[in-house]
This record gives sequence, C-alpha cells and structure tokens, in this order.
Amino acid sequence: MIPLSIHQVKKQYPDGTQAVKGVSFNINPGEGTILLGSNGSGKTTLLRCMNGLETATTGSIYVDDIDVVAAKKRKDHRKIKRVRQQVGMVFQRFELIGNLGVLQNVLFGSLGRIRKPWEMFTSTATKEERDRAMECLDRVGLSDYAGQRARSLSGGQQQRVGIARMLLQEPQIVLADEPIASLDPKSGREVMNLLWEIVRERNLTVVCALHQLAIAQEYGDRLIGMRHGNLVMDSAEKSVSTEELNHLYDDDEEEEEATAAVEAEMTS
Amino acid sequence: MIPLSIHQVKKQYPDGTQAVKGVSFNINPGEGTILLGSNGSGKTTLLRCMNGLETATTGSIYVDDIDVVAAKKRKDHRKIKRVRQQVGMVFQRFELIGNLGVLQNVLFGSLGRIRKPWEMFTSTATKEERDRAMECLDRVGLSDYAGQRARSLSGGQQQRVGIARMLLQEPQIVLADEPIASLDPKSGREVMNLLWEIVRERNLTVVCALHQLAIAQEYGDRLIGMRHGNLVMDSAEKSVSTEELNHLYDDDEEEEEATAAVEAEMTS
Amino acid sequence: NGGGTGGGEMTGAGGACPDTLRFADTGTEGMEELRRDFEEFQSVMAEILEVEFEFFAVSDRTIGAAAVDADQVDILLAGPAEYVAIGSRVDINPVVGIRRPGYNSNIVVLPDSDIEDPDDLHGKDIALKDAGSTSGHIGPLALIEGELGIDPETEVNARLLGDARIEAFIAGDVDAFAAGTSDIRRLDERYGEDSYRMLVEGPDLPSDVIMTSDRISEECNEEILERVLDNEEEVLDALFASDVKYEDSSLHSVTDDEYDVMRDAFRAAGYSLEDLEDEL
Amino acid sequence: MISTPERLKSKQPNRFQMPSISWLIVIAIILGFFARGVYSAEMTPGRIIAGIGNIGEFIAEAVPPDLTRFENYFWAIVETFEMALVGTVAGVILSLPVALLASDNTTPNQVVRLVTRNLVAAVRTIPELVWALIFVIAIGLGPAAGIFTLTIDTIGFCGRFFSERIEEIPPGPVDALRATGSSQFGITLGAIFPVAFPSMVATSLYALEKAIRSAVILGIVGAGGIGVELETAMTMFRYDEALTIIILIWLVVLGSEQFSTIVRRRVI
Amino acid sequence: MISTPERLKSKQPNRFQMPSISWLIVIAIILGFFARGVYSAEMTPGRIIAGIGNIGEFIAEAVPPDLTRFENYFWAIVETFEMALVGTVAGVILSLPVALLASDNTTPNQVVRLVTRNLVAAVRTIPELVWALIFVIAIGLGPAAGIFTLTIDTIGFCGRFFSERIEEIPPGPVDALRATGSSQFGITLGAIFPVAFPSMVATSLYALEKAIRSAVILGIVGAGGIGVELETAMTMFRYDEALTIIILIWLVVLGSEQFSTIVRRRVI
Ligand SMILES: Nc1ncnc2c1ncn2[C@@H]1O[C@H](COP(=O)(O)OP(=O)(O)OP(=O)(O)O)[C@@H](O)[C@H]1O
Ligand SMILES: Nc1ncnc2c1ncn2[C@@H]1O[C@H](COP(=O)(O)OP(=O)(O)OP(=O)(O)O)[C@@H](O)[C@H]1O
Ligand SMILES: [Mg+2]
Ligand SMILES: [Mg+2]
Repeated sequence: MIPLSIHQVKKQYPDGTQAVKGVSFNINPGEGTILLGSNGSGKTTLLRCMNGLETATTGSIYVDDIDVVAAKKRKDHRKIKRVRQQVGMVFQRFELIGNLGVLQNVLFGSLGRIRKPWEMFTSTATKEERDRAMECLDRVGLSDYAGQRARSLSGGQQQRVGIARMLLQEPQIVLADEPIASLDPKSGREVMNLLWEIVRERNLTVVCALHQLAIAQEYGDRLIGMRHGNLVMDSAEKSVSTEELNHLYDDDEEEEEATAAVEAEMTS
Repeated sequence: MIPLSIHQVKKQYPDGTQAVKGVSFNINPGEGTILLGSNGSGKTTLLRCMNGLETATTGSIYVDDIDVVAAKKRKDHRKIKRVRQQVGMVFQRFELIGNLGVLQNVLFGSLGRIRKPWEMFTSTATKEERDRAMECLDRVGLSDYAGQRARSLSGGQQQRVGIARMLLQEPQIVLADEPIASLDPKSGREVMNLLWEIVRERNLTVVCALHQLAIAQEYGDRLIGMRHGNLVMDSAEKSVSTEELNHLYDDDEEEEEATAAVEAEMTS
Repeated sequence: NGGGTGGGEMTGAGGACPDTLRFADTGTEGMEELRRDFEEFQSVMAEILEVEFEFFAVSDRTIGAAAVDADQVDILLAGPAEYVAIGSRVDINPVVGIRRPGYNSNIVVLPDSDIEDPDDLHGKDIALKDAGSTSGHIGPLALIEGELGIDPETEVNARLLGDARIEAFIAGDVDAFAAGTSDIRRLDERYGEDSYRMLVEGPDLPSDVIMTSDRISEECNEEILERVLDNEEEVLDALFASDVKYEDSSLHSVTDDEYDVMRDAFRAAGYSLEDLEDEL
Repeated sequence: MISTPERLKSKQPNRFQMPSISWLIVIAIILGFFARGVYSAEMTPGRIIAGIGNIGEFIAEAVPPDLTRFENYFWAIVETFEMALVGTVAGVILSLPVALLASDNTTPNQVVRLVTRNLVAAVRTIPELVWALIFVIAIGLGPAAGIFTLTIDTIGFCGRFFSERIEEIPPGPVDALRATGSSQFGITLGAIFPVAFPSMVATSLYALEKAIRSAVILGIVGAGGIGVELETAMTMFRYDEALTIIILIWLVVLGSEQFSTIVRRRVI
Repeated sequence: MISTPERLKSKQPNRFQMPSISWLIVIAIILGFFARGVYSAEMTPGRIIAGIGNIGEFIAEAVPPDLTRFENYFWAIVETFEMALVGTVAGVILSLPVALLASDNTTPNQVVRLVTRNLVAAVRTIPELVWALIFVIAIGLGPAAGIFTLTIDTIGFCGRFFSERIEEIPPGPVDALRATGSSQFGITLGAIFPVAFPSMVATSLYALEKAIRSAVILGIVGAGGIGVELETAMTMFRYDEALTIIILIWLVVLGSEQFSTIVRRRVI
C-alpha cells in the first residue's frame, strides 16, 4: 500500500566509482517490479540506497512520504527506522549470522517490530512469534532445519533462510537482490510464487533484481533495465520484447551512452 | 588428460548430517560434466570431497592414480597437494580475500605452481605471472578492475574473479560450484563458453554444479543428478529427457527412496 | 665486558683493580631518588678509583644478587638487610660503610589511638613496607620481637602493604605503622608532625654498605676503601646528590660482624638465612 | 579472446606505490628510534653465548619445587582467584557498553567515540598503583579496594580489545539486521555480540588470567593473595618456593585457556 | 501453503536445552567462587559514598602537574620508547610462527599445538622479574636484559592473541588457497595474515604500549627509563610530578592508538 518513488538518484562510492548515475522511476503498490542489468550495473547499490543502507549522493527516494536520502543525510534515525520497518530486504549474499541457529536468524526478521528486547531470542521469544517464524521457515521448505546452525546449511538453504527472515518482517515493500540465484529451479519458482503471492494478497510493492530473463518475463509486471548505472529500459514506458531484453547485456559503449542520453531526456 | 573416478563415496558431517550417501561414477578426460540436484542434495559436499577439502567418510576418489580419500586419511600432505595442483576449483561463495586487490586474488591461483614464495605478491610476482594474471582477468572481462580491492566489487564481479583465479592455476580438472549463479545471462554464457573452450582445447575434465537446466542441457556432455545425497540420474547410463530433468527436483520421498535403491543396485 | 674475568686488565686504582668496575646500586630502600642523579656519583668514583666505572641503578635486590653471582657485577651498594640477604647466597666482601644518623625503625600510631603502650599492640593490625626492606620490614619485626617481646607471626597482624602503607595508616585502616626513618620524614612533610604519635623508637640500624664480589682481590678492596675514605667529602656529596637520605652521613671501614644484629632480625622475622646457606 | 598485452599493460596496477611524504617521515622517525634502541642494547652474539651457561645454576636452585608450604599457597590462590573473578566479571560487564561507544561502527557519534577511546586509554595509562591508592583512600584497605582496581584494569584492557574486535565485524550481517528497522540495541544483541562473542570470551579469560598474575596489587591494598607470596619468595631468594607458586598459577592459566577453547569451540 | 502448527511444533527447537551435568557442576563451582569473592569484599554503599570525598584531596595534590623536570621525563620516555620498540618488534616477529604452531587451523599437528600453547602460557606465567633475572644472569645488567624481557613478555601476549585471532579466521578463503595446492606457507602468507592483519596490528601496538607502561622492568635491570621515574615520583608522594609523567605516557599511548586506527582503516 506504500508507493516508492525514486528521483534522479546518483551514488558515488568513496573510491570514486560511479555506481548509479541518475535514476528515476515510480513504483505503484501491487506492482511486481523486476530489475535487470549486467554485473556491476548498479542494481545492488540502487536497492541498498532505497532502505538507506547506502546514502545516495544526490537525488531523493520517497517511501510513503519520507525521503530516505534526506533522512540519511540529516541522520534522522527515527525516520530511517520507520522506513526500514516497512521495507524488507533479501540480500544477494544472504548475510545470516552463521554461528546462530536457523530459527534465531528468522526471528531477527521481527526485530523492527518487537518492543521488548528480550523477545528477540529463540529461547525467550513469545510463543506466537516462534510459531510465526516456524511458519515462515516452512514456507521456504526448511522447517526441518530449524534447530541447526545457519553456517552448516548449503548455499541455497541459506538463501531461503534469508527469505524467511524477510517474510517474518511482514514488510510493505520488498527489496529482493537476486533472491533465487542459488536456488534450484523448482525452489526458485516456489520462492517467486511465494513473493508474488504476497504481493497480490497484501498489495505490496516488490523490487526484485534478477538475472534469469525467462523468470523475469514470466513474473514481472514491470521490467526495469540498468546499464552502467543508468536506467536504460522500463517496460512501463515502452513494452519490451525478448530481443530487447537480450540486448540489455550487450557491451556496446557508444550505443549505451546514446541510450543514456535519451533516457536522461525522457525522465527529466 | 586426467581421469576422475569416484567410488561409493559417503560423507557424514560431524553433526550427523548425511550429505552424500554413496555415490559412484567415472569421468573421462574432455567430458564436460554437469552436476544437478536440488538445494542441499550434496553437490557442494561431493565437489569438496574431490579435492580433499572435506574428507569423505568412506569410499575412494581417484584423481589420476592417487586416492584422495585415502591420502586425506593418512594425512599424506604431499599427495594431496599434488592432486590439488591439478584440480582447480570455483567456489559457490567466491571466497576471495576481500581486503586484497583483484589482481592479487587472481595471482593466488598460481600458488600451487610457483616455487619461490615471494613471487606470490602483486608487487613481487614475475612479469610473466602478472601478465598471465591480467590475461585471465581479461578473459572474464574484469581487466579494468585489476587495481581495485576485491571487497568493493559487485557479487557477479567477485564470482568472475574467482573464475580468473582458477584459470591462472591451469588445472587438469576443473570443479566449478555454481560458477554462473551470480552472473548476468550474457556473462554466464561467456563463462560457460570459456570453460568448455578450455575443456576442448586442453582436453580437461570438468565437473560443474548448476541450477540452470537450459544451460545444463546445452553444454553438458554428461548430466549427473543428485537427490538427498544419492546419485539418481546419469546421462551416461541412460539418456535424459527434459521431463526427467524437471522431475529431478520433485520432492517425492517414496519415489526417491525407490530410485536410490535402483541406483545403488546399478552402481554396485 | 660480560661473563668472565671481572673486568679485564689490572690497571685500575694504581694497578690493584681491574680497569673496569661494574657497579650496581640495588635501590637500598626501594627506589628512593631519581636514578639519573647517580651520574655524579659515577663520575666521582671513576675519578678517584681511576677505573671505567660502569654504573647500573637496579631497583631489585634479587637482581643485584643474581648479577654478582653470575659475574656480571663487581661492586654493589645496598642497605643492611640486603647485604645480609645477598651475602647469604653470594660470596661478597663488605668494604665501605655509610652510616646514616638516625636510620632506624619506629612504630607509630594515630594521635587519638587508644594504643598507649607497646603491650596494647597485641592482636592489632600493623602496616609494614615490602618484604625484605630493612627499616620497613626486617627492622620492625625484630623490634617487635626483640624489644617488645611480641611474636610477630602470631600475636600481631603484620601486613605488607608496600606503597599503600602511609595512606592506609592515615586513613585509619591499620592500628599501627612500622615506619622507617624516611617514612617518618614523609609523614612530617605531608601530614605534619601532629599526624602521628611515636609509640616505640627503635635503635639505630647498621650502615649501608659498599661491597665487592669475591672475585675482586683483597688489594683492590683495600685500595677502594683507602681512596674512598680519602675523598670522603666528595663521595658523600655525590651520594647526597643522588638521594637526600644520605644527608649528614659518614663513611667508615666496615666488617661483617656489624651485621650480626641484622641476621638476628631476619631470624626474628621468621626468615632463617642459614637454610639458604645450607642449600648453597 | 586472444590477449593484447599492450592494452592490458596500461590497466595493470603498478608494482609499487610510492608512500606519501608524511608516511615516509613517520617511517624514518620510527626506524631512527629503533636503531637507537638496538644500539643502546650493545648486543653482541658473543655476550649472549657466554651468558647462557650461567642460567643452569639458577634453574638448579629452583628445581625441585619446595612443596612444604603448598597448602598455604593453594588457599592463597583460591582467594586470589575469587577476587580476580569478581573484579574481572565486573570489568567485562562495564567494558561492553564502553566498547560499543568507542567503536567506529556502533558509536552514536564520532565525538562520543573519541572521548570514550581517550578515556579508556587514560584509564590504562594511570598505573595500577595509583588506582589502588585511590580506592584505599576512598574505601579503605581490603579486598574491595583490590577488586575495584582489578575492575578498572579490566576496563582498560577489555574496553580496547572489545572495541577493536567490534570494528572488525564484517558489515553484512549487521546491515541485514539494520534493514529490518531494528533499534541499535537489537542490532548489537543480534549481530554484534554473537559475531564478536568468541573473541570476547578469549579476551575476558585473558583478563582474568592477567588479574590473577598481577595480583600483587591485592597485597598492596592489604587483601593478601598469591601475589604477595610470590614476591616474598622472590625477594627472599626462595626460588624453589617461587617455582611452586608459579606452577600453581600456571595450572590456573592453563585451566582458563582450556575453558576458553571449549567455549569458543561451541560457538565459532 | 496453509501452515499446520501441529506438524511444525514437533520440529520447533526447544526453548532451553538442559546443559550437561558436567557443565552444571563447573558453573556451580564458578558461581561459588564468585559469591565468596563478593562476600569477601564487604562492599556496602555507605562505605563507598563516605570514601568518595577523600579522593578529592588526593587529586588536588596532583593538579596542576609539576613541569619542572619535564625535560628529564621527556628524554626518559624517548629512551623507554626506543627500548620498548626493539623489544616489541622482536617479540611480534617471534610470535608469528609461535601463533601459527599454536592455532587449531594452522598447526601441523595437535601435539605441536598443545605443546606450543602450554609453553606460551608458561612464558606468561613466569613473572617478568624472573625473566629479568634470567637475562641478567645470562648477559648482565643493562638495556639488553630489559629488551629481552620485553620480548619475552610480548611473545606471551601476542603469541596468545595472534593465535586466537587466527582460529577465528573464516575457513572459506583459506580453503580457496588450499584448493590451489599451495604449500602451508603460501596459505599463511596469502589467506591467514592478510585477514588477521588488522587485528595483529592492533595487538602489536597494544604490546608496545604495554611495554612502555610496564617499563619498570627496565629500571629493575638497571636500564633506567620512564618506569623508574614514575615509581620514584609515586613513592616520594610527588603526585604532581607523577601526573606529568602519566600525561606524557598517555600521549604516547594515544599516538600508538591513532597509528593503529590509521593502519587498520587502510586495510579493514
Ligand atoms: N558444514 C556442515 N555441517 C553440517 N551439515 C552440513 C554442512 N555443510 C552442508 N551440510 C548439509 O549437507 C547437506 C548437503 O549440503 P551441500 O552444501 O552439499 O548441498 P548442495 O547440493 O551444494 O546445495 P546448494 O544447491 O544449495 O548449494 C545439506 O543438507 C546441508 O545442510
Ligand atoms: N563498496 C564499494 N566500493 C566501491 N565500489 C563499489 C562498492 N560496491 C560496489 N561497487 C562498484 O559499483 C558498481 C555497481 O555495483 P553493484 O553491486 O551495485 O552491481 P550489481 O548490479 O548489483 O551487480 P551484480 O549483478 O554483479 O550483483 C560495480 O562496478 C562495483 O565494482
Ligand atoms: Mg548485486
Ligand atoms: Mg552448494
């Protein structure tokens, strides 16, 4: 139910890398959006700017009515926290706490919600919270692994624990960074189904970075393509053919510059 | 030019998890083999047993004429080292040294080969070694990033540095654990082409764990399927249809047990 | 230098001594003054003895003894308790005594203390300095046993408080304080003469002593004694520059029996040095 | 895919980077100090070889250890252990918030960080003896003063080492919890402490060991303990008794290391 | 995807796991010691409050610091720094191989590990005074004996902390280099040291700081230095001079911390 609106976001890392070079788009609630682009095109960076894990260099990102970029710059921790509670994230590299249990890692998803700090631990969480966490684990097919240590899971299993953690958070917006990269084809589809199911059910906003074009085309209500930090394709502006999609990954410098210029004109 | 032969390998982790439950197969030089199986089916574990990063609980793995399992159990470091020098590995989670440079990480690929320890560092490596490392980086399209710190690369870029490192090693056998999971479609194909090119060129042996069925079918000279630690499919024994491939990921316990039994009969 | 002969050719002090004498001051009473100020003493000694005078200010008697034992040091300046303790394990010869007037151990109490008589000390807490100190440990224990007839091990509670002794006494954490001469001086300087009441005043303690290792010849010892006494004024000035405690001191030829009272004190304090001598 | 060395050469990072002038100056100064230090030692190989013979005698004096006062020593060490335990536990608990304030990645702001760090450094710089005096003045002789001194000591040590470890925590898992909108407290409990825990256990047990070893301070404040016994044995040249005490302390140290290893094994 | 709590409940890990009997016993014993320690302290709030007033007087005596002998102190600290530097550098260099032998993941075998660990523990347990004694016996009074003592001290400290840090190194990157067939030496230089480097820098600089602070030992062996000055000032109740010295030492400590921070920033 929360719209997401990004305007002229640029991000330069301290070492000078221009990872995002001025990207703008709006996403409406219920719109399952898929972010495409070659390696290093700035997808992860853009997603991290959206919940304030990175501070965009310029531009604005509105989640509901809060400008994340401005809040970050003003160090307005309260506002950032409010945004983050509504925005769930699945990380490209899972980012579990390896030496804690699987259920514990899932329970961390509710950290933004619980008010009593002791409720964060497996052994002291409320019964409802534990049950909910078990349900989330079950939804990603890992209820059998609840008691194991996160580190001892296989790559794909860890990925799914990360997704369960996000599910427990019950966010309004979901940012998923290659959530199915390490999943087998069947689990990958199940996770996509799950994501899209909750998008529809609760009318959420999803931005999902992906490399699987087939899946992108099948699921995406909207496809956004990035290249070298620029937005170069948006199915909301102009429908996208499979050929164009494949074209996205061609490494043709001149052409890219040109597209970027056109794009800049279009969005400004 | 080195054959790989695996016989009745089982692996139980210290916590009791039976990750591989008795797998046997032979791979001939020049045979590009792809390992399929759902998350947690034991692919990574099996690959790690092959170069002795894990010690298989029972069974034998012959690389050339050395039994890795026996050598590990006897702690015969010389033999294990000899095997490892001939076996290159690409890791599912890249495993770079994050605070070192990209070129440095690639140079580590030649660690097994160089005899003079000081030649391992970017600033003291021989000119030839540095040039070779730059070439490997270029082959994965990252020559522009040679001087950067590994940690500051995007997920897919790090994956490719891991591949470059393996290339520099110039191994006889390549074990690749989901080498293209984090790569964009175009880079993914390029890497697969690269791998298969060197397989053909130098008549190498490749075992590559993958989740992308389309790619598996396109490239694989041979497909091996695992489920719950058992070998349940081998295109060398019986050609595999797309339907059967998809079937591999169905989570049907009874059927699996049955297949496993049949399989056990077949290989014993 | 190093392990070996005791200092090379015999060219020092007119041919009687080695050309290099390695001297250590063991911090006669803990570390009384700034080590740096011994430089004057060093140059005076070098001059009158006509030797290379290698000097080390060592703040621990154990180390000093070990250095003599291992032939790393030829000549040593120490307090009486240390002389006895070191002498019990290493062969040394006393050469020059430095008599310090008023150098003794005392027992003091706070002005309003209800301890009026030494007999009242029974069962009381007494603050001492650290183990092996002449005026702050061995001396007072001998005083308590010898003069007062109280068994220091069972009849009073003797506490080795080291550097906290004075603060603890003033704060009233102990009932009495075994104060050496310099502790009394400190009490006077810091808290005034009204801050304590003298309960027992002990007899004077033996002299500080300059001693030599057994490897130094008899002739050299005699030469040292003679030359130091001849230049008494200069040497005393240099010593005073190193430490105010040498104010008004005098030098004399010293013999081992002067320290028998110290040996008795050790025995009284419960440390039998004979044991050690037997073992060696 | 044929390499063009000319093109690559320009991208190859330089072998050596010239350090900046200020670094060169700093290095030169430090080398100067070092050289003067070496010079002052007048170390000649001859001197060292000649000396080694002397040691035998000293060791012979200490062996065999004199066990006549063993029981006394045993109780003294128990007593010391008790006080050290209380002091260290208190110090470790106080060090936790201090370390959080002093660490780059957990401090509320840089001023607080700087102030805390400098305070901890000051606490360390003020000698134990001064702290002991302060506590003797404040609360009188006895175990309490000793325990407080050990507590302060522990804060100086653990405050710094905890903080340094916290700064080394990889940012990934922390970001993951941050992204849930968790409070700083939740992040600390969920992602900072669990990751730093093994190291903190080791540091704390070292602090305990240090407290026991440096228990001379307990003697100074009139609390007795093993430190006084050892010092007395040493000043009185009773090397064989000293050896008994040292062996006793060594056993305690080994016990604490063993404990550290066991605890860490369970969580690393 | 509707959850069936009954099924899940059986998989939910228990809230609390009963610790084993032996653990319970160990914990009970430690608690017993702790309780006795607290009891022995006889801490009452009244006592503490009464005491605080006393401290003011003590502090008033120390402030303002007496700067008359500042120059002496300055040179004494330079001298101490030089000796401490040499001792610490030597100790750190020797600690590196020691730590490698003593660490679980780098030791050639468990016996070597055990022996090394216990030796390092013994080195720490033997008091500084005894080490000083040994070196005086061997090489005579003077800076050399002091420097050797500081070296030994550093080995006891760094040997343990380096080893503990090495054991915490995540196994991934180490496995990656191992897989290239590298020698243990290559792995150590390539994956162990670079990862542990920031921590080692911090530990080493702490060791240097420790050496400067504990430089009393230099006085004990007749090498002078700032430790003697401080102790003298304290015994003579010249608190204002002591304060001057403490401030000087504090500046050195801060300098070393600053240096540590800068070096670590560049590599973390
Ligand atoms: N170190 C470990 N300790 C205990 N169990 C482990 C460990 N590593 C893996 N496992 C378990 O062994 C099984 C096989 O894991 P493995 O990593 O081999 O799977 P995989 O086929 O590579 O899966 P994926 O496709 O997700 O990478 C899983 O159930 C996993 O939980
Ligand atoms: N912390 C960082 N410091 C400096 N440069 C960075 C950092 N993180 C990423 N970059 C650079 O920014 C660019 C964009 O990186 P990003 O991770 O956003 O790419 P991505 O689209 O997510 O790629 P992938 O598909 O491989 O995950 C890359 O060139 C990368 O090298
Ligand atoms: Mg990414
Ligand atoms: Mg895997």
